[in-house]
Amino acid sequence: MVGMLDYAILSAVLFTVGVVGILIRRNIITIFMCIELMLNSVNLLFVAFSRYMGHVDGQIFVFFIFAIAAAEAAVGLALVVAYFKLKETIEVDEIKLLKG
Amino acid sequence: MTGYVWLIPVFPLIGFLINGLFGKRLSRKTIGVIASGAILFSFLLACVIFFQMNSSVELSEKGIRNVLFPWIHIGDFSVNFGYLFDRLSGSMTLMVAGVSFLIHVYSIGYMAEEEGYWRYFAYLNLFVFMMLTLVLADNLLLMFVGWEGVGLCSYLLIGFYYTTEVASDAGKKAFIVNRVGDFGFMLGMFFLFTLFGSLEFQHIREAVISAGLKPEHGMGLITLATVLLFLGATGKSAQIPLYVWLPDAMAGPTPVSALIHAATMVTSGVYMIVKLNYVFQLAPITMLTIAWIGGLTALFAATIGTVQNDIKKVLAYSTVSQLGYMFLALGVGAFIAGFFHILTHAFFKALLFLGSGSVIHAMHHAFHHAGIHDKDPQDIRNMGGLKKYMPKTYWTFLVATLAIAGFPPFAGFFSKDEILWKTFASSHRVLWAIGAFAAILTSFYMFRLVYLTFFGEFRGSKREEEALHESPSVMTFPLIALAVLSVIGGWIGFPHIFKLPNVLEQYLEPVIENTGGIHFLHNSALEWGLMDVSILCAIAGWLFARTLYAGKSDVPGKLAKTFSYFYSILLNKYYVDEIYFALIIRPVKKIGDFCWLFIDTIIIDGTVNLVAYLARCFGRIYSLYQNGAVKVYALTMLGGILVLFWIFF
Amino acid sequence: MNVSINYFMLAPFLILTAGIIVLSLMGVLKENGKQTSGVVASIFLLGDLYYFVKLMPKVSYRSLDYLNGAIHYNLFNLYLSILVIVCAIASFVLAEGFLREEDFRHSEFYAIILSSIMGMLAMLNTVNLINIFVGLELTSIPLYSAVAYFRYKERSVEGGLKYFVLGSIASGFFIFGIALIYGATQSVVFREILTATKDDSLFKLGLLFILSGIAFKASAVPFHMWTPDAYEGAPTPVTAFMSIAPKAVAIVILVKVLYAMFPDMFGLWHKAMFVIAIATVLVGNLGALVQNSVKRMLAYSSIAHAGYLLMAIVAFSVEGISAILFYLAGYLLINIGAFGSLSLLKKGDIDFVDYDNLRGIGYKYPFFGLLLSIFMFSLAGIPATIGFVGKFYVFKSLIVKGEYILALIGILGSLVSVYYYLRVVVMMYMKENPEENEFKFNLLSLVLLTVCAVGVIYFGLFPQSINKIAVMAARVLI
Amino acid sequence: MFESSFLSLVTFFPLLAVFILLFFSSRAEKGIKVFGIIFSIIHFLISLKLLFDFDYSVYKLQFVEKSKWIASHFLNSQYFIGIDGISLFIILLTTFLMPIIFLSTYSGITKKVKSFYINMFLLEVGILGSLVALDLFLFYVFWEIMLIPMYFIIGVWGGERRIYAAIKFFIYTMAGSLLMLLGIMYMYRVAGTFDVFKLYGYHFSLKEQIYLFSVFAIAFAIKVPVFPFHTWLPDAHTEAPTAGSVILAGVLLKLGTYGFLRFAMPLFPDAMVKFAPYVIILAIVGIIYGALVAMVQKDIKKLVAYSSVSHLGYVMLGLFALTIYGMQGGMLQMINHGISTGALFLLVGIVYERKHTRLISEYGGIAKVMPLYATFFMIVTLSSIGLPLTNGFVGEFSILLGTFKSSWQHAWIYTAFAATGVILGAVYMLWMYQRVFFNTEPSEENKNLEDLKIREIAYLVPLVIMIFWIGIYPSFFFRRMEKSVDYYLRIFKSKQTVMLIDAGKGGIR
Repeated sequence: MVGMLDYAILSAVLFTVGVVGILIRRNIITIFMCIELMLNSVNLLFVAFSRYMGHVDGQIFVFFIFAIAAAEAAVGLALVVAYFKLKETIEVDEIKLLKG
Repeated sequence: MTGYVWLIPVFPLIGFLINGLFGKRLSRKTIGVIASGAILFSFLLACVIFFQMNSSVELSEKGIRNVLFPWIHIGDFSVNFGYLFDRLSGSMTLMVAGVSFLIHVYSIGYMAEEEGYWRYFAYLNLFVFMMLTLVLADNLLLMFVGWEGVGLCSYLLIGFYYTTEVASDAGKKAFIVNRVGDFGFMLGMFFLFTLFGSLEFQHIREAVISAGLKPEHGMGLITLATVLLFLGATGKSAQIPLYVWLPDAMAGPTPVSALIHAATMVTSGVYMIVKLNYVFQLAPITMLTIAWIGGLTALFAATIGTVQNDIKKVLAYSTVSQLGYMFLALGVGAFIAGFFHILTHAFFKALLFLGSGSVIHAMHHAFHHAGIHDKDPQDIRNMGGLKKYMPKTYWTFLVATLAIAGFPPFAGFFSKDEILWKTFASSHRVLWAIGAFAAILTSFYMFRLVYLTFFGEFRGSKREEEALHESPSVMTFPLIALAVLSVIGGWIGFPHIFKLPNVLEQYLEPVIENTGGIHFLHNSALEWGLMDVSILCAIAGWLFARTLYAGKSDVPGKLAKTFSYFYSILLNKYYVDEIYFALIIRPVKKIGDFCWLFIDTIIIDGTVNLVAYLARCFGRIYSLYQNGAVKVYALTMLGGILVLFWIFF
Repeated sequence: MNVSINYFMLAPFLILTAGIIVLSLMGVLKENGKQTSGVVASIFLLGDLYYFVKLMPKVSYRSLDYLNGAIHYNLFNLYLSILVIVCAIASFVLAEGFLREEDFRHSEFYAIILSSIMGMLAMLNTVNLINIFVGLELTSIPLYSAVAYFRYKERSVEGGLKYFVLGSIASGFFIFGIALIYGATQSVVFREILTATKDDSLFKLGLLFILSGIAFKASAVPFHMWTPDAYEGAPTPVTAFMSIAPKAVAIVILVKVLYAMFPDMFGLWHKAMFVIAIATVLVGNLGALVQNSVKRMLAYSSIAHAGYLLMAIVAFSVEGISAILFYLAGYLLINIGAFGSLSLLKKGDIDFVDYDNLRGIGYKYPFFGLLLSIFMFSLAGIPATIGFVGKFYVFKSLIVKGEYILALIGILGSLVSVYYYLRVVVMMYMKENPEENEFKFNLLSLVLLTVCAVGVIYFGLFPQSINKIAVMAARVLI
Repeated sequence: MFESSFLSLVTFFPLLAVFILLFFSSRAEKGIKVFGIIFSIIHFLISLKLLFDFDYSVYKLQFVEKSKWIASHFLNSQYFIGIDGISLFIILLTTFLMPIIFLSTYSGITKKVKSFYINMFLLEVGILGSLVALDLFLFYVFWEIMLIPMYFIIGVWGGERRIYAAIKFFIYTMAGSLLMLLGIMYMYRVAGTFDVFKLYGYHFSLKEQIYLFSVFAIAFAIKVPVFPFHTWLPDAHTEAPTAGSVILAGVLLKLGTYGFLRFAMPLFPDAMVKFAPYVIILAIVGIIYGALVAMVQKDIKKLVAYSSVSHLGYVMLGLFALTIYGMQGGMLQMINHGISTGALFLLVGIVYERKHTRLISEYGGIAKVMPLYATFFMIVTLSSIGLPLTNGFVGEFSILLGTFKSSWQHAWIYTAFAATGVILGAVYMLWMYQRVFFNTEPSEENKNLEDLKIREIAYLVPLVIMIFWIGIYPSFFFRRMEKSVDYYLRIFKSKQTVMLIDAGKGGIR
């Protein structure tokens, strides 16, 4: 029977994959995907906890997170488009103007 | 009139203020009159008070005291501005005022063509005010005021021709060496205040007598106090360690040398010790050091004096040597003999300086007339045969030379012989021998001076010779007055074996308290014998000088060549100045540079700037780290999380 | 089940929603709507402000609760809400002149800021973790776009992008932390978490992630990297707004989270906060030392000031909290003044914010020079300014709790800060100005700056009025 | 208890001037300057009332004003001001120097005149405020405010390296005072009040005293400056305009010693007794080191700056000798230094206005061209090296006497070393005087230096009068200080657990 611990581990693994993805990948869009991945791993965790504690609130919170993830993605993509229009590139490593 | 003792020093002060503030606008004549008049008034007032004091027994015992106003009152330390006119300070005031008056009159003539005339007389009056304050002070602190005041005036007057570096250097040197002495004097005052609770002479005197202190109490503090006071005295009266400023002080005008560096200021050290004789007697070790330093200075200065070629330098070293005699007298406990030598020395040394002044004055005119600017008017090698041209100067100069050499009827004989006798009588045999030998040298260099200046032929061109003439009467009158004093000056202190009354001894007897248990053996036969010995010394010196310098022989030249090594040492004053420069002045400058360049800028300032630089470096390092890459930012966030992990678990 | 909607409690949020809708429509319907949109936005904010001020007396002794802690008004939260709204109004005034000079005005700008304000109010007035998370996101997302408002300027967009990427990572951590806390205590409301039986390790992990999420917002050191770039990139009025409101809210949330939910784990988070506070002060000050742009220097200085506030948190006492509240009030005045003055130095789309641009300004515009000097001295903590009194309270609260090391480092930090604040004054008064650049100062902004300057000096000399409120608010929490 | 608010009037009177000046247009320079002079003279006359009504028969605080200032929860400080024998003369020195400074800067300052005068008046308010404040918080506020106008004066109107000097001055002093702020906070936490006189009653533990004393001592030592902390002084003095360096040397340095006497010593007597020998040694090192370094300076102003390091070494020595003579001497020397070093800076300023250089080598033999100037310079030099009948001597003598009679071990060795300062003082001052005024005929460009103008004489004469007045009749000042110094000495005696005598066993009694 799949226990609580397994879900927790899965969610932790997903979370770390998201974080590591942000550090390694060069393309901004991929980074956005990793951010989404992190948020979804949290959703999983919420659902797992609420199922095992028989407490329904967790699952409701998941909807909040969906909404926010969507808003975030929208604004993020708008920024990337604006940046692309200016700099013709979406390589994260080229973003170096502001430093010091 | 007893209430006006304070007016004696104030007259010269008024003279100073008038000349100082309005001097520029006054004519030369009025300046001279005001200056000399001020001194004359204070001299006459001093005489009046002197006689008034001696008329009443009670007054002459205790002395007249005027307290003007409180000066420094902190806690139990209270010092007032007060003047004390007792027997000792009274007689000293008379001498100082008298000699100053004569020198002021002389200066009117001597400084006639100099510019800055009003400045000269203003400083001279200020000097007399300071000297009289020193002499008449009723407490040590006020004496210290006069002490440093005369030091200041000697600085101003030595550096009178301030546009020449030599003069201003000499002035500065005089002031600083005096300051070294004053450093000792001040510390001595602190010790005295700790010991006796007050700095007033009468208070200290009562404390010493009432406590019945005796030397065998082994008072460490008293010895320390007296040694420090003596250090002050050596500074002011140019003894061995601190005499170097006096020969250089000759860079000032000659009347200044006469007044300050012969008669008055240099004797203030001796006067202070005489005034505090009851304290000094309690410290036998200090008495011994004073005696020995006095003796050695007398000998040391006399040897240098024998080879100097500048007329004023010879007299300067002779002054140092005569001061050595005074300290020798004090050291062996003959305070009155020391004081007696002050008086007589003031007369004939002032006369010698004024005489040399009129010689220099004449030589200056001669060179000026002949249009020569490179020859030194003070160098005796350019003189010779002035007897014919300046008879008055010659005769007065001769009288003074006889007095200083110690020929019987003259003043010098009585006072110097008294000192030598008292030295021998207080069983200081070796010191007596040094004194006697120095006496020979004294008479030798004085007569050498006379022969080279006044006898033989004029060593200079014809044009210079015609211009030579006697100084004006305003200069020769003081010479004559001083010559008379040099003769009769000695008669106030006949040795008791002459069965004649020793006026000075009886008069100053109450001033000297015999607390130190000093005793002199009484053997008149021995005294007569020693008197003959000292006369012989004087004659020996004279004959030796005559053989060398009277004739045309070039014996001195040959002698100089054979003993060239000794000769050059003596000529260069044992290189004492150079030694002082190497041992003290240069190292102090080096330390100064070291402190400033190394400690201040590199170490202290360095650390301050280093701290600022470090902060800036950390800032720069950080700004390099912040290189704008999003990845790096994310990484630091991760690092932060890990650190929190480490802290939490 | 009948859920009665208590309109009274939701009033502030409703007003703002209406405001956002009206502003967005204005941009669409009327062409010349641009001029008045600033005024309209301010009216809505004033409405909210009126609501909160009216609410003050009611909550002075008890707190109003709605929907089991979703909305929770008490004096502490109101104090902060008012502060945030005042800050918003001030940045609107600055934006007025700034955007007209840039002539790139859209009413959406004001809509963005209003939504960000709503997010902050949501975060503040609640005791429910999820609400805090939603509020946090509602604050940050509009700010990402506000920073990138000048989409034709590379700096602005790059700043926004960086802020976005890092911000979303941080919120990811935050929600992950909340999930763990939820797992450990089955609830997200402070009161229940406090009393719930906690199994230790999960709870601690949750605390850790929540701490890092909020610390990002408060620009505490390990998470501060975004601050300089975002502040420099953003238009100056936005930077002004960003450097005060969100930071204040983040600090206060940190206080509430640590004091309300985890008081018993004091030993644990005390060590963490100790390290973070010291690091923040040092990095903030040292970073600012070598900047040659005043704006970026002020960004680092805001990190340093956050560090001082974090120190006050470590003090964990009523005095500490009142010190924070007072310091934030002072910080509002000073930063509005400082960034406001920078926003005035603008001609066309070029911002003159480098140290060299300030050469000789002190004499060309004496009044402006005086104002900026007052703000600089106040930031440095020179007495007779509110900055000094604020620092005094903070450091005294540290010394009362025996945290001498922190106080010492705080002092060292403010000593270093004196140098780079004075460099501004040096440039203005002691250096000659090679090229002449003329500035037309917007009158309204100047009035605002003067008010701030007078406030800085007045409360520097007579701080007790603000302090009294701050202490009452602090007592509510502990 | 509250006499009229006269003292507040005196303290904040210059603010009125600042307010009026705001209405002057910055082009009306002449009007501003004349206004400055008249205003400061009026201010001085008003402040004389403090002197006449000062009752020195018994020790009590006078012109006291105590009213509520900040009554907030965690910080309640009062607006508590008053004066006693200690602060009286420094206040009068400030108001006495201001008109002289304004007279001297008549031709000295050319650019931005209006803001210069505003800064000077603000500086005066800061100084007077910190002198009268008897509430630690109020004192600290004034203490820091004072820095800002001084910073501007050095920074804006100074010489070439003015910015470096200004920032160094500001941060150096600020570092010290921030440490003191921590001390003040700790005392407030422990004793609960900022009122100085209540704190005198409060007894801190020895460990507390040591920490607090060292914190206060560092802050004041930087200000005095005591030996290792003095490197800001030469920079600040040489780069400041004449007016700036006169007020800096004249009064600002005294605030350090005043701080020691008013706060550091009475509040922590046991720690003070423990630290006194080290401070004395530092003071003596300061005296000798200052003199030595002054000797090798090439720039007159730097020389005078190092000479004030040496002079203030004397003041510190006087204070820490803990005897009635030393303290009174130290107090008087504070005023003397203000007058003689202030005068020296004014004189250097005069010659700087003419030749725009301060290097000694540029001058030589100018006594012939400027005799009156040479006389004034000579008088001030004599007062600076402490010749009897001038003010310097009275101060130095009492300090040395105090050190000698102090009960520290080897007291007389301390006195001997300190007294060498008297010699070194004469060396560097006279050597400088000789190289500037004597030695050669005036060179070509020095020929046309014109002597003192009436205005310059007008502001030098009062200083010379003060030099001789204190030199000849100092008891006028000693009588007014006596009771206050006695009071403070009794504080040390009564509160000490570590007996003074044990600390200094071998002292000569």
